[in-house]
This record gives sequence, C-alpha cells and structure tokens, in this order.
Amino acid sequence: MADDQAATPLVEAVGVTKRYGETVALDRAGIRVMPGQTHALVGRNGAGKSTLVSILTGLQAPDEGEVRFGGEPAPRLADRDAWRQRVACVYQKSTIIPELTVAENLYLHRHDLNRLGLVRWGALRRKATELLAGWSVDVDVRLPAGELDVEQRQFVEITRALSFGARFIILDEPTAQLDAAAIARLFTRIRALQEQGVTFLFISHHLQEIYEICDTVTVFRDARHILTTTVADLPHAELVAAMAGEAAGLAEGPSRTAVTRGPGVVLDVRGLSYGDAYREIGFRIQTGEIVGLAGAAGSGRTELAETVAGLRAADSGTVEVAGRVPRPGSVPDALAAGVGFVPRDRHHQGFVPMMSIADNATMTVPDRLGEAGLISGRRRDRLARALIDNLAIKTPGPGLPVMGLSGGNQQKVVMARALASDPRLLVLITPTAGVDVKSKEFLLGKVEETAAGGTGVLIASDELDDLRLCDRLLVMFQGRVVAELAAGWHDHDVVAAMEGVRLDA
Amino acid sequence: MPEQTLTPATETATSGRERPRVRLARLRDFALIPAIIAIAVVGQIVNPIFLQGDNLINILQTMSEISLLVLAQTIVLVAGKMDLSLESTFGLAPGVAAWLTVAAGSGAGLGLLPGAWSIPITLAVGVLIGAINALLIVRFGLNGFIVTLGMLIVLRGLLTGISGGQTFFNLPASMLYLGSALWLGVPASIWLCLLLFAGGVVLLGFTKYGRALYAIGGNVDAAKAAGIRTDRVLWTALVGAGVLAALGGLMMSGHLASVAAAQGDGAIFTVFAAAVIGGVGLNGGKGTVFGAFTGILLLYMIQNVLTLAGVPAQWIQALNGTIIIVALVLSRLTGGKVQD
Amino acid sequence: MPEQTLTPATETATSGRERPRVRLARLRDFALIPAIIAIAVVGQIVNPIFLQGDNLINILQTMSEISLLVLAQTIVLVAGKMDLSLESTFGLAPGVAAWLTVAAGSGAGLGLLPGAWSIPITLAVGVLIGAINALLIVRFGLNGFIVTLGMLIVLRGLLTGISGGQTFFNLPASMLYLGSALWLGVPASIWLCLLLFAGGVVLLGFTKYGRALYAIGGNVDAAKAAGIRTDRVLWTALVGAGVLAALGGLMMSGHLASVAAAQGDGAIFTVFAAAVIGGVGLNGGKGTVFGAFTGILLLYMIQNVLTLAGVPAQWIQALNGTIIIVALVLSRLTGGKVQD
Amino acid sequence: GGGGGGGPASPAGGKPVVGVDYPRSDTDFWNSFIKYVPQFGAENGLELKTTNSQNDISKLTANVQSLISQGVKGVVLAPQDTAAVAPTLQQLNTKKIPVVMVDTRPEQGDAFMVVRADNRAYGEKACKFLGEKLGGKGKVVMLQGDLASINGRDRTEAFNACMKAGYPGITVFGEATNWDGALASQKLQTQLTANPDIKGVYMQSSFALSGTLQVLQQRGLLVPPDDPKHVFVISNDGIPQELKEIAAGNIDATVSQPADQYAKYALQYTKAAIDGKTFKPGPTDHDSTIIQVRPGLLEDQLSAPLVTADGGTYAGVASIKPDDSSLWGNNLGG
Ligand SMILES: Nc1ncnc2c1ncn2[C@@H]1O[C@H](COP(=O)(O)OP(=O)(O)OP(=O)(O)O)[C@@H](O)[C@H]1O
Ligand SMILES: Nc1ncnc2c1ncn2[C@@H]1O[C@H](COP(=O)(O)OP(=O)(O)OP(=O)(O)O)[C@@H](O)[C@H]1O
Ligand SMILES: [Mg+2]
Ligand SMILES: [Mg+2]
Repeated sequence: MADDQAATPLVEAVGVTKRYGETVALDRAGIRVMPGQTHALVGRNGAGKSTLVSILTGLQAPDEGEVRFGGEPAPRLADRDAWRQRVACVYQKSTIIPELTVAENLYLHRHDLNRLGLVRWGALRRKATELLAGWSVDVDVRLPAGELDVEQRQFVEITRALSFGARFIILDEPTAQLDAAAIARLFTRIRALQEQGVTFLFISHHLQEIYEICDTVTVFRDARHILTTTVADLPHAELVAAMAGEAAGLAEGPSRTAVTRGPGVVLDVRGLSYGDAYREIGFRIQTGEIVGLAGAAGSGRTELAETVAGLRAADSGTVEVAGRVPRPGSVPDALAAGVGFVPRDRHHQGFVPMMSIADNATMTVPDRLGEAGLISGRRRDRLARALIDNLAIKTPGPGLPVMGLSGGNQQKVVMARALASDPRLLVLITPTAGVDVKSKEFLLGKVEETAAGGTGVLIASDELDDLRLCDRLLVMFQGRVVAELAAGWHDHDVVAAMEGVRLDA
Repeated sequence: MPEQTLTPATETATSGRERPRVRLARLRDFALIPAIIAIAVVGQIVNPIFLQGDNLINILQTMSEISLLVLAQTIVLVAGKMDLSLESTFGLAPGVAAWLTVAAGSGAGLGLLPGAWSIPITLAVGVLIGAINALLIVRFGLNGFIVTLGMLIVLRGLLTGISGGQTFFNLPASMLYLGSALWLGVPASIWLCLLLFAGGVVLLGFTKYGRALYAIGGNVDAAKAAGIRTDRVLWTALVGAGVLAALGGLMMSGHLASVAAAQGDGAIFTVFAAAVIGGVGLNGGKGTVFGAFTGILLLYMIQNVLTLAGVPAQWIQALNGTIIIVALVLSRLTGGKVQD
Repeated sequence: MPEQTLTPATETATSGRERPRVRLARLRDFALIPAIIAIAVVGQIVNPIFLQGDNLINILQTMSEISLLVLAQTIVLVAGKMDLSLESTFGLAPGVAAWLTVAAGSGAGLGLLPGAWSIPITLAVGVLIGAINALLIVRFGLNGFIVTLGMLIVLRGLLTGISGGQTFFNLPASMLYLGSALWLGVPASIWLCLLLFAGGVVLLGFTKYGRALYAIGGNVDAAKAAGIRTDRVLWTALVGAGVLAALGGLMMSGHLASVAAAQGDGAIFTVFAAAVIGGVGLNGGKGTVFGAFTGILLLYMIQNVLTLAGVPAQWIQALNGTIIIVALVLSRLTGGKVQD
Repeated sequence: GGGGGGGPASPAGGKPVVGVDYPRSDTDFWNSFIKYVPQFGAENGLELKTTNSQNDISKLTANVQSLISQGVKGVVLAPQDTAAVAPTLQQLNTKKIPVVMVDTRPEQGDAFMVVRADNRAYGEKACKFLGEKLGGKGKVVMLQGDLASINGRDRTEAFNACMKAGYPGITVFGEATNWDGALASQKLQTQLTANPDIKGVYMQSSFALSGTLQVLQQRGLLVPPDDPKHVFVISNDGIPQELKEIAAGNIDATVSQPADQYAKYALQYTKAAIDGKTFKPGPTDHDSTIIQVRPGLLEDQLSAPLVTADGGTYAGVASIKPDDSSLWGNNLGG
C-alpha cells in the first residue's frame, strides 16, 4: 500500500547530477516522494543527501536532471516564494541568524505587517512566544538567537519549518543535536502532522529513528541511488549493508568485553561546583577505564566535561589529571597534563575550516613537528597521514582544507586532533554527532582501542550508542550525579535517570 | 511527565542570566546617550553659548551632509558589505553636475546643459556609481572592501580629472538650494538630514526590506533559504547608498556654493568612526540607524566643544581622538559585551 | 575489514576533485604574478628605462618603508584583527625619537637625550603603542577596528602636538643610517625589507607561532580548545606590528632625513589595498606574506610606470585606481573563487 | 643682471631635458602653475619631463629618482615639505644637476635658485589691510591651512606678529583647517556663533572662499563695506574667482601669488643654470630682489601684489585693482 505506482509523486527528482568542481556529489540520482509518505533518506557521510536537499528546496540548480512537484516542473531558482510554498526545510547547516532575535528568526521574511507595511513587532513576539510554548521551549523570544544553545537553536529551526503550514517538509538530521526527551517531543509533533497528511523527507544517522517514524526508505551511496523500499521490508542489517556497500552488518550489542583496567588514577575530580550548571561533583577514572557521563541537555554534563578539559574554570573543587593539577581554565595546561579533548560543537570549537587536515589534526602537538618553534612540513604530513590512516579519514591527502570534508570526516579530524597528543585522559563530548553508523562504530572502536592502551576516557553524551561501551556510567540531572550504573545497564534505566526519575522509587 | 520535570530546571538555569541581557541589547542603541549628555554638560561649562539654539543648529547643519554618508554606510554595513567609495561619490556626483552645467569660461565648467539639470545629474551619478559597485560586488562576486577602495581612487581621480584640480564656482541656483535654503527658519539640510534618518529608522527597523538587510548581513545563506532575494536587496542597498552620498554631496556643494576637487576626501574615516561608535558592526547584521545617528552627533559635538574651548590647534586632534576612545570604552561598559 | 572495502570507493570519488582544489589554493599565492609581469612589459614598452637596475632599485626603495606596514598589517589581519593605527605609529615613533634627541633651537626638538638613543626610543614607542592596542583589544575586548581608528587619530594628533606641526630635521646620525646607507651598493632599506619579508614568510608559513596566528584568525574558539594561548599570541602580534611600523617609520625618516608632522598620513589605504590585492583576507586566517609582498610591489610598479609614462597629473589617480580594479578582476579570474 | 633667459646655444641635436615635479594638482593655484609650465618651457627652448608628487614628499623623492634615470639636465621642484627634501637635493648636487625650487625654501641643502614670494609678506599684508580697515580694534578670524605646512605657518606667524605689534586692540582667533573648505566653513560658523561681533576674516588660501561667503550670507553679514554689519574678508592666492568677488564687493582683498611668474622664472633660471650662468644678490630686472639666504642658496623674492577694490594704500602697502592686467588671474583663459 505504500507505493501506488499510478499516483503522481508529490515531489520527484529524476537523474540528478551535481558536481562541485570535479567532485561528483550526486550522480544521476533520484527520489520519488509520494503524498502522505514519511520518506527516509539514508547514506554514509558524504553520500550526497544534503546536496539533494539543497536541490529539492531550490537553493541550487542540478547540473543535469530535473525536479518536479506534483508532476509540474519546479519553479525558477529566483522565484524563492514559489519554492517556499512547495517545501519547508530544516537544513543540516544552521540557518539561524545569530544577530536577530529568536522571534524574528522564527518569522524571517514572513513578518506581520500593519496597514502601512510596517512590521508589527508586538504581534510577532506574541506569536513567536506561543509557537515556542507549544514546543515547551522556554526561551525569551527577545534574545538574540546567537545566545541560544545548540539544542534551543535546533528547535527554533524545526519550529520554523513546521510552522509554515507546508504540505511537504524536509528534515536534514534534525535530531543530531537533540537529547532523547527533545526527540520524543519532535516525533510526537511529526506524528500529529502525519495524521494531517503532511509529507516528510527525513534524514538521520540514527537508524532506529527511521524504523520509528518512517514508512519508506531510500539509500544513497557514493552519490548514487541504491534502493528504495518500504521500511518494514528492510531489516536493520540489510539497511546498513546497503549504505556501506558490503554484506557485513553491524556488530550488535555491547562489544566491550575485556576490560583492561589498570591500577593508576588518571582523573580525580573532587568537590567541583560551577555556577548553576553543576554542584559538588566528585569521581575518579582509572587507567584504561571508559566512563560515561550521561544526562539530558542542561544537566550540566557538558559544562563538567569542559571544566575537566580546561575550557572552564570551576568555582570550587579540584581536577587532578594523572597526579597533576592543571591551572583551572587553561586548556594548554590541561593538554600538558595529558588531556585530549573533543569539544561539543565541531563547527564552533572543533576545527579551523580554512586550514588543512594536517594542520588541524596536529594543532595540539606543535612541539612534535620540529625544533625551535619551526614546523617541518614533512614531519607534520607524516604525523597527519598516520592519523588519517589510523582513523580512516576519507581524503585525497593531508593538505585538503577541513571545510572540504563531509561532516563525519570532519568529526574524525577533531578526533584525530584529540588523539594526536597521545593523551592520558580523553574527554569526549557527543563525539559522534552527525556521524554515520559505520563511522560511528569505527570512531567508538578507536576510543576502545585507545583505552586499551591505558588511556582513561570520559564520554559526555546522551546518545546511548556512545555510552554502550562504557565500563561505568554516571548519570547527571540538574547539576548533580544522580546515579552510577555499571556496565550491562538497561536503556530504560538510563533514560529514566536522565529525566530525573529516581531509580529506587 | 518527564518534560514537566525538566522545564523548571532550564528555567532557573537561564532566567537568572538571560533576562537582563535582553534589556541590555535594547539599551545598546542608547549606549552613546550618556556620552552625549556628558559632552553637552562639558560644552556648556566651557562656553555658555554651547546650548544656545544658534550653536545647536550650527552643529546639526555642519554634520548634516556627512551624516548622509553615515546613513548610507550604515545601510551597507548592516547588509554585510562596505562602501569606501561613498566619500568620492560625495565629491564626484555634484562635481559632474557642476562640470556639465557651470558656464564655460570660469574654471573647468563646460556649460553643456542648463542649470536645472544639475540635481537629476547628481543623483544619476550616484545611481551609476552604486550600480557599478553592485555589479562588481554582487554580480561578479568581488571583495567589497577592495572594489570600493579601487572605486574610491578612480572616482576621486575622475573628479580631479574633469575639474583639472580646480574648484567649480558659480553653481546653478538649483544646486545651491538644498544647502542654503531655510525652512521655518532652520536650514533645509537639517530638515532633510533628520527626515532621512527618521526614514532610515523606519526602513531598517520596521519594514520587510530592512529586516532582509539584517538577515543578509547576519547569514546570507540563511537569508536565501528564507526566501529573500539577496542579490536584489544588495543591489538596491548599494545603489541607495550611492544616491544618499550624491545627495549629501549636493547639500555640501550648496552649503559651500562650490565643488572643490577635494570634496569628501578623507571623510570616510569620520563615517566609519561614527557608524562603529554608534554600534554598527563591521561584519554585518548589527547596529541601528538611530545608533549611527548618535555616533555622528557625538563626533560633531566633540569638534564643536573643542573649537569653542579654544584648544590650541596642534592639540585638537589628539584630544579629539582621546575623547573618541573614552567614549568607546564607556559604551563598552554600558554595552557590557565583548565587541567584534 | 569493512573499512578497507570502503576506502577505495571514496578514494576514486574524491581524489579526482580535490587535488585541483589543493593546487589552486597554492596557486592563489601567485595570483598577482601575471599582473606583475604584464605591468613590467607595459612599463618597458612605455619607457625603456623601466627595467634598468637603477629604476628597479628606485621602485624597491620607495616601497621598502611602507612595505613594513604591509607586513605588519598582514600579520595582524591573518590573526583576525586590524590595526589602522600603524600609519600613525609610522610617524609618531620616529617623531618622538626626533623630539627627544634633536637639539633644541632648530624646530621643535627638545635635545634631552643624545642621538644614540633615537633608535631604541623609536622601537620602544612602537612596542608601547602595540601594547596599548593589545590592552584595549585583547584584554578589554574592545572592537579592534574602532580602537585602532581612535588610536590613529590620537597618535597623529600627538605628533602634531609635539612637533607643533613642524618638521623635525637635523636628525642624529643613527636615525639617518638605515634609510640612507648602502650595503653592497644597494640601499640598506631594500635589504632590510627583503630580509623582513623573508622572515615573515618563514614565521607565518613554517613556525608554530605562525600556524597559531592562522588558527586564531580562522576560528578563535577552535584555537583555544586546541590549547593555543590565543591572548598571548594576539598580544605579540599587535606589539610586533607596532615595532615593524616604527621600524618602517625610522627608515622613512632616514630616507628623507627628517620627520614631517604628516609622516604616514593616509598610508593605511595603500597598506590595506596591497594586503587585500595580495590575497590577505579581512576576516582572518587567509593570505600569505608572499602574497602581500606581491600586492605592494604591484602597486608601486603601477605608480612608477604611470610616472614614467608622463600621464597628465590630474588623470594619474583615476588610471591608478582603474588598474587596481583590473588587477583585482584578473586575480579573481585566476583565483576562481568568490571572494569575501 | 637677473633673468637673462633665452640664450641661443642649445646643444646640437636636441633641446636640454629638464624635469619638473609638480607638488599637487588639487588646488587652483598649483593648477595654474601646471598650465604655465609648458608655455614657458617652450619659450626657453627646453624639453620637459614632468611628474607630480601629490603633496607627498616620498613620492617626490621617487619622482626625482626616475627623472634622474631619464637623464635630465636640470630639475624644478616645489616641495611642500621643506625639511625632507634635503637628501634629494644632496643627491642632485652630487650628480651636478642644478635645482631650482619654487615656492618653498629648503631648510638644508643647496639649490641653484629659489623662486618664491615671501609668505611672511602675505601674512603681513593681510594684517595691515585688516588692521587699517578695522581701525585697530575688534575681532578677526584667521582660517589657517594645515599646521604641517611651512607656507601656512609663515603666514600665521607673520599675521600674528604684525597684529601684536601694530594692532594690539585686535583679537585674533586662529583656526587650523587642513586646507579643507568644509572644515573652514564649520569653524568659521562656530566662531561667528560664539562671537557675533567678528569683523574680519583672513583666509590663508582661496580654498575657503565660497564657504566663507555662504556662512556670511546665511548670517546676513554679506553687505556692502559701508554697512556697519560688514565683515572684512581678505583672501590669499589671486585665483580668478577671488578677483571677481572683489570686483563684486563680496570680499575686500586678496594677496595674489604670482603663479605665472613662478613658472616663468623657475624655467628661466633652470635654463640659465644649464647654460652655466650664475647670479648674485641684488635687484633683478623684473621688479624683485635676489637675496642670499645662506651660502649656497640664493632666493629671488618675487613681489606679491595686494589686490583691493579701490587700489588704495594700506599702512604703506600699495595695492592694485582686481582688473589689473598684470594679475595672473586675469590672464588664464585661452
Ligand atoms: N559547496 C560544496 N563545495 C564543494 N564540495 C561540496 C559542497 N557541498 C558538498 N560537497 C561535497 O559533496 C559531497 C556530498 O556532500 P553532502 O553534504 O550532500 O553529503 P551528506 O550525504 O549530506 O553527508 P552528511 O551525512 O555528512 O551530512 C561531499 O563529498 C561533500 O564534500
Ligand atoms: N527587531 C526587533 N525585535 C523585537 N522588537 C523590536 C525589534 N525592532 C523594534 N522592536 C520594538 O518592539 C516594540 C513594539 O513594536 P510595535 O509598536 O510594532 O508593537 P506593538 O504595537 O506592541 O504590537 P502590535 O501593533 O503588533 O500589536 C517597539 O518598541 C519596537 O521598537
Ligand atoms: Mg548532510
Ligand atoms: Mg503596533
């Protein structure tokens, strides 16, 4: 019943090719989205999904092929209004304008005007407040959007796209920056719209989400269309195989078996407090131990991890790394003490987009690249090649600027930067955001490998996939550690703890 | 419900710090008001004529011509571009009009056209220059700073070229009008300046077009995604800025009853200083027309006080600069945020 | 292993496209070379003395002093800041040295210190100005454009103030040396300029420090998170720029055997034009010292050719600007990317 | 004797090549000078190479380099910075290329001849004219040029000194204006607001001419000299517009800088230098005096006439009427 061949698709891309220079981002690829469908588009990082989105929303013209809406040819690119009547979109790249208020971002270019053609700010603010209240997002709509955190910003984007009243909505990795509760809210809303007959194209690297809300799935691989089928007909392992282009499926369940925990303590946190974010935190990590720091957005996990990494100075308490107490708030000191760090938002703190992979990956270890402050290009490239090989970063060479990589590969560069210094303690914040399943598996494998070498690891995340390999899990809620779970925990226990439900209750 | 449990947590975490920030963001528009009041008080102490109507009109009239450049630059800056060539347009546009309309014989005038043509010609030159800038920047994707820097040199050179370096005198009456007429006893250029700034406040603050400028300056891709025809908006902004600069130049020419070959030279420094002190960001999407107005007003008030105070000529500049830096530090303290 | 299977597939998909991009990025450094060759050919046709050693040395010597400002500005721009006050440092630093060391009686000199102090004083003033800039920008978080614009006015005013607007002459011998000595038959200022640029190429291209500058300019938060001491690097960059500007001013004073109250005025336009034409980005993290060098070289070659061609004075500027715009368009065509 | 130009012997084949560096091309005065140079170059049988240093002394240095490369036999300079030209003069001396300087006198270094009007005399003439007209009391505004300009400074110092000595009852408000008409107008307006009883204006150059007139008109002060509200205005340059305004009764006087004579005698002296002639201090055949400023530096001080509507004599300074045919401002057209 999912595919009625006779019906006209709501939107259809046929034989679309898109090149960037000599890059082929899409190679005669296509998609047919039927009215009322919730259509998933999956593929590994760099498969061309976002490129297709930009073509389906009229931001770019395809080099070859065409886009049709309800059988009609697509409007001209310049006719932005016509496009916006046909499709609303949450892009992967933020389209929030940081200088403008939240209210205005929500109603950008759709301001309410009075009879004189002037913007009615009061009405705008009230509508914006109501709109966000419907999503339980509590922000002052008069704040500049740049002051929101990642999750709030993502909600503003989603709210905006869903508020158009469009019949066709594209969501390009809307959940990458959201915690479990927020995802649940989003899905409730999507289901309500599905019932009203709204059509979705949904992109995500969390495959369980595909099974949860989509009915049809299209797989892209290496810029080509691979298959389209109903979700129910495609078991998880086959889906992964189609994406990766090989028979082998994902290793399921916790893969971590031999815990090579050593006697030494690499991280000792005592009585740490930081403003409203967290209070009186204390824990230890031993050599080779992987500790998870779970918690919803706003639970203080990110701030705590950033404090350990030296990005923030705690108000009180101490952080001791491998027997040294680095100066609070000093990343260089933390680095010297042996901390490797993957920050929360790779675009914000992870890499310098115009610099090469080699420069980014070796940014933490300048002293290893040559004597007397000089840098030997050969030594740098050798080190970078090792890291590229080690992490399987897909690139023609170490000289490519990081902005030329796909999202998942950019994340690997950030990992490389953290690993380059051979850290005693690795601090990872949502290390696999936006990374495809295979790469995720791979990155986490690397983390385990590093831990096996005697490094302690702290993973701050709310993605259960990231946390599965932990030997121990600390769950934070409202700035306090509310639970400590040993390996072998059940998902629902963690989720409950993250949402503040007392486990012993 | 889990959501219910969560909400108060964020509430307490955010409300404490973010509410005042909202208030501050509004206040930033008025950041210079304390500095302006301070200068006014100092001025009155230094010389009691400072607050007399005559002197205030004098300040406003003196700033009225350059202030149109500030308005133009504010529009362009908000849209995330820069136009250095405005200072040359300020001289060249009335210069071309004078060249074509001033009777041959006296100076470099050609006397090809009757005097009534001078205002249309001035504005047309403004449009043309804005269009060339837009062509190079928007259409060909060249860097705006360097395009307009090149244009600045070219246009300044053109004015030197057509005038042979001489000053145009004996301008037609229509060119003199705006710079010299009085409306209700107050110079027309003051009315014009205030009107245009009021128009600018409405345009940038309360119209779709104005908000599109902010969106483009803030994030051009996002603006495009939101359905804004970014290229068209940028074209009109650059052309509009050219027209404003030409109009300012026309007022200046009327005020001085002549067009010097150097008219406008170096004005761009003052223009940037005024806009940026007034809170307009250099990277687009930030600042208001009202803020820019307080910026230029402050600068001219300082000038006026220093003149009235009879500061020795060789120390005027140093004092002027020091006061600007102090005003900046003060507005930083009121604004409360790291600037960029 | 699954990864092994995967790698070749993407390899082929990517290798084809990204190699040329890497090559282009490298080529952008040399984007001005065709323009420089073109100007050289035109120059030689216009006037056969153009390529004579004498004339080439003339070009290099004329640009040597300003080129240090370009080098300084390039360092600051790469780190994502701007320093407009360099042009004033260029005048004030040797100005203060002259003020303190030139014998009283002739002009505004005080004659407080023996002539041997002049070079240390010049450089110390450069350090001091750089440090004040850094204090306001890095420590207090003020906007760099506006801080240094204010400083530009203050410092220019200070030079007018201490000199009373007069030119300092009868400079001590040590101040004259760098601007007038010949080393191996070639002016010392040329050697110095070439040496410092070579040093700049090494510093920005091949040292830890230089890479930190690019990282800070490209994404300051990422640099901070990677353990770069961003504040310290910015301090040294701003102070270093001040010292380079002071040194350039010292060379200029030696060359002209005097310090005029207007030394450096307006030079910042040329400096920005050279840096930006040479491929240095205004938003940080982009451009090379070599590119900046080609930029300033091109500008001075154009000037020289126009002089040799005997272009009528009133048209020189217009032509100069036109050629700059054309060079820009050409480098856009070679660079092949939308500029920003 | 003085300006014995036009000697017959030019070297076989070509005319002698002379380099002329113009100081700037953005003022009426210097543009007139630029117009006269080719005319007098031809009269003296010289081939000219010209450059323009756009009021920038380092450009002048570079320009002289390229003139030397082009093999000039003599150089005419008009450096606006009189100290910084010293190294250039020294270099020309070692190359035995004679230099004639126009308008400014070098602080150091030798030149074959300096051709200039006495800027101190300008200031003095202006002071005496205003002093007499105001009857030795009242307030005057002096719109100075750029503080960094030697000519402006000479005019300022002479004007102030003369006022102090001759007319102590007159208060002088000096305003630096960077030779910028808009700034001059702004400062004048502020001063008139603060002191409505200002009765005289000395503009150190014609740059402020029309702005000043506009300010006076706006305040209703542009009235004939017999009206008690009249403000006496004296300018300095002698461009045609000034002469017209004097004739029209809008301004009262100007000091005419001899742009034509600057060009004429600069090239005559250059030709004479190439021909190997020498000069001695003393009166010349063109109503001026050569003085020796210091060993190695002679200066021909051309007379700069005061121009007034009535052609009267003011405190011993004779003046001529604006329609006098000897004024360069009346010989420009054609
Ligand atoms: N503007 C661009 N310029 C050059 N190359 C680009 C551009 N945009 C995308 N690409 C390249 O095109 C390919 C497809 O990119 P796209 O963003 O569509 O991937 P994706 O499937 O969305 O990946 P991800 O899951 O990481 O978001 C990638 O190799 C990417 O590097
Ligand atoms: N970008 C902006 N974002 C939010 N508020 C703004 C913005 N720009 C201006 N404002 C201010 O918002 C305030 C309210 O504007 P307005 O008078 O249009 O609202 P209102 O009359 O309360 O609402 P309405 O007429 O729509 O019921 C004004 O003071 C206006 O200056
Ligand atoms: Mg994508
Ligand atoms: Mg309203």
